[in-house]
Amino acid sequence: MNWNDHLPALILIIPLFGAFIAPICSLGGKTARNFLLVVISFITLIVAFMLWRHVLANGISYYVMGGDKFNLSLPSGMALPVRIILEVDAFSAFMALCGAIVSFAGALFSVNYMNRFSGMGRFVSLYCLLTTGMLGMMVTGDIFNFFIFIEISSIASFGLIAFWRDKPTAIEASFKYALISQVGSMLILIAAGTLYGKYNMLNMAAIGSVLKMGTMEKLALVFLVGSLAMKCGSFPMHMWLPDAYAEAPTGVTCLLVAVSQASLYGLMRVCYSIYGAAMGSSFIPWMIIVFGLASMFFGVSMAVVQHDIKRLMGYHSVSQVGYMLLGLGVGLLVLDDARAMADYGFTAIKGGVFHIFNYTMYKALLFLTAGAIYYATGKRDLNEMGGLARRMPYTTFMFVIAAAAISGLPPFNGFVSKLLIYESSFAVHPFLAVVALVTSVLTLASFVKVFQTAFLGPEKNSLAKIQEVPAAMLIGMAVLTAAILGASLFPSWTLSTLVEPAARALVDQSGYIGAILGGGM
Amino acid sequence: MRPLSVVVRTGCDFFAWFMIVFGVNIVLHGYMTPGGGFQGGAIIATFLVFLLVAYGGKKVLSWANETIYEILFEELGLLCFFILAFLGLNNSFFYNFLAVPLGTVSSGILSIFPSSGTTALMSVAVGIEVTGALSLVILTMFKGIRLFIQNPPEEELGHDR
Amino acid sequence: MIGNAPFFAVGVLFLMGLLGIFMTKNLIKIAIAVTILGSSVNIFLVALGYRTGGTIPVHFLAGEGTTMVMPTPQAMTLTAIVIALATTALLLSLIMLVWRHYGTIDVDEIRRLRG
Amino acid sequence: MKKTIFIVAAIILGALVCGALDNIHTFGEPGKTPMDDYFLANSLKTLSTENVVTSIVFDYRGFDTIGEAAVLFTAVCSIGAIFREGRGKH
Repeated sequence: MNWNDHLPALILIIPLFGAFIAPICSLGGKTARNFLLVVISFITLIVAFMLWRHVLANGISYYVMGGDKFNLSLPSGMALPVRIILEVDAFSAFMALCGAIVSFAGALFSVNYMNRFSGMGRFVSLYCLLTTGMLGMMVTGDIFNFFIFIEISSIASFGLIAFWRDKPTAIEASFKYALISQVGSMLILIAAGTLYGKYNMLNMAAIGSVLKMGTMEKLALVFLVGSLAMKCGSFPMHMWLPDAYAEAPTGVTCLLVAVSQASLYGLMRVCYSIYGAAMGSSFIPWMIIVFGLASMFFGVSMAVVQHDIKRLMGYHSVSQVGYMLLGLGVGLLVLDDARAMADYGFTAIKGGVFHIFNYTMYKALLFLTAGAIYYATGKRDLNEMGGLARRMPYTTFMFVIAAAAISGLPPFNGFVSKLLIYESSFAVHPFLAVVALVTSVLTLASFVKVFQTAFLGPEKNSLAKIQEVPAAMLIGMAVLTAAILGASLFPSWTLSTLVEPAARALVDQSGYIGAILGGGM
Repeated sequence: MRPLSVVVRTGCDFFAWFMIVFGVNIVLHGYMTPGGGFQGGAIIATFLVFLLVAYGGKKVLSWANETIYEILFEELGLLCFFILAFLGLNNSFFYNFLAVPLGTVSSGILSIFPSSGTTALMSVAVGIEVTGALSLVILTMFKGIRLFIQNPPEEELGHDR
Repeated sequence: MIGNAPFFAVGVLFLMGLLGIFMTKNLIKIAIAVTILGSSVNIFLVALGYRTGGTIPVHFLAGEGTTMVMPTPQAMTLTAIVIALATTALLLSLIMLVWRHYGTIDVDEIRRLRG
Repeated sequence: MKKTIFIVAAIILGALVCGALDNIHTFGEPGKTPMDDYFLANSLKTLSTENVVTSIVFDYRGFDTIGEAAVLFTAVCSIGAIFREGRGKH
């Protein structure tokens, strides 16, 4: 038995198993529990890395759940797959790698951060389940299975957002998210049901091979795009996002960032791989672009007036999601126009994909530094902080790196991805690039404000006794810092190895379909 | 919740056990008649609801032990399900390695299992899991009512120092 | 058109659920509306699998040579029901905690998170 | 004002759902159903399972079921977490 073949299943099995044995492990005390959390997320990271290597070397890897052979996608005498198939192309593997890195960093951070709270056995279970849901959304190739993993991740996030149940705001944020996410999930289920009813299949690649645009398919696409955009925090339904991000425990917020990226992944998978060239009109791409522009601008304009450091970062998340929607929407706009695609469309997709990596890393790091400040001082209001740079030098250093990356200052990776998005969106219409630039400037202004008020300036008397956070939290942050620095120092290597295969796999609809339908024994 | 009258309690004593028998029947025959793990598990979990309605919260909470429900039912069912799925990994995860096609006669160790293989066994495992999970949901939500009686509401000491 | 009456019933139920979520002020009623939304989707899935004159998809109960209804939507419905149950239980628990913190379950009076 | 917008949005969404459902197939007459025919034909023959729905739930789409069990487990964990006793330590 070659373990490499089973990697797509193992990446889901391991965190799921961790979640299932967490209640038994937590009978063995605090150390066993924390050990389980860190070890499970570390093994997941290793498996995600091996999966990424495997996919880069051998092309799309797929896994038939319950088949006679793991790669027997079509049973004898059938032209279509009947079982659940996990399909991992370079884009999925790239997303899973990002998610696993963030999950590992958040787990390391949570070990110390959540130390003084009760109910940690439940926390470990829910954290592993949230990881499972996120990774499952990224690797599955079945539309109903996708719905299941969405539900796992949303229900786990409801519980984790309300984890500090003695804070009324946490309960309220969780309830708000629960309502919005339930409406969204039901719309996704209706869309999956309509697609099943018409074509009698649930596999994404198989649906993509026979899909013809009609009234029902258009409406199903609108439901899928609308609800997934809602779940990744795009503009018209973004109000749950800052609340949820601010009220969740910080290690969880860091993972929620990656979970929203999983929703974005689903959106892109639906648009590029299921509908793809069959989409025909440019209504949906423009809808995505307009969503992106609106979330960029409104998100950042709400962010600059915030005092609460985590809410401020939550609004910045809304604005950053806009960049990815813009980049990937521009790519979608020119999907069936080969010349424009080579001209600027592929650049836009590369920018969007690279920005997913960057956003996941630096936003998670920013939330972790905010959590470190909260751990040390017990405060979240910017007006009550000051002069933290002397007391917490490592946290300050990592905050500066993350803030510079998110504002798009030249040597850092945020600059590269933003530049790719600017130049490609300029080719569509200059207005898009102008909005993106203004957003970037406002982001810079906002983070300069945070840096100046929290870390510089006179030391407050109330903060005289604080000290640097424990080592495990610093290591958690350092993992993400290393990822940011790596992508900043070697941008061309990152672009060619990490980003470009992912972008190429995203565009290649026939490859995604052919791997399943052309496969078999 | 207060206990109900003695008539109700006696009736409940009698009928609650039939719910368990009925549920187990549905779980065990899930692979051939309508039913299966989820439906049967949900029926078995009504046992606790019966007792809760008839005897009131105080008594039932002293009888029911949450750890037993969690470890013995929920975890056991989940892990059995998981391990049954994992054992087929030689072919693929979730491969039905015990199934015997119709018309062939099973022999040896295989003949002690139902001929539908892991389908029937997984159904039992899920039945156990759902019993534990739904009973735990009911117990935990019922215990949650006690939070209203405590005054002032308890607070975590960790954050906001 | 009239042959599709079950699908229209699903659409009307879905609309009722949405209106219930947006219009009512009581959190319990909102949770009920979410349940209605879930039920409408379940009815939709079951209706999707119906074949005229079809029987139960169990072999020895249906007999030889009869048409059976499609089994996959029923399996999907089972899954969706359990998920709806889990969500409803969680929503009700959150409502209990909201009541404990605020002493009310009216939407207008619990808005502490703004801006 | 805000309420009116919500109501209009809800009605539009409901109309869209009606429109999508009307265009699938006539009720009771699905077109070609290769996947379901495969299940109906093979569940008794190769798996010896009389109940086709159970064979789908636990075999053909078994991975959905483990997800579903995980959803139930998640709900139990979440409810247990938000109703937990204990106050942490300083």
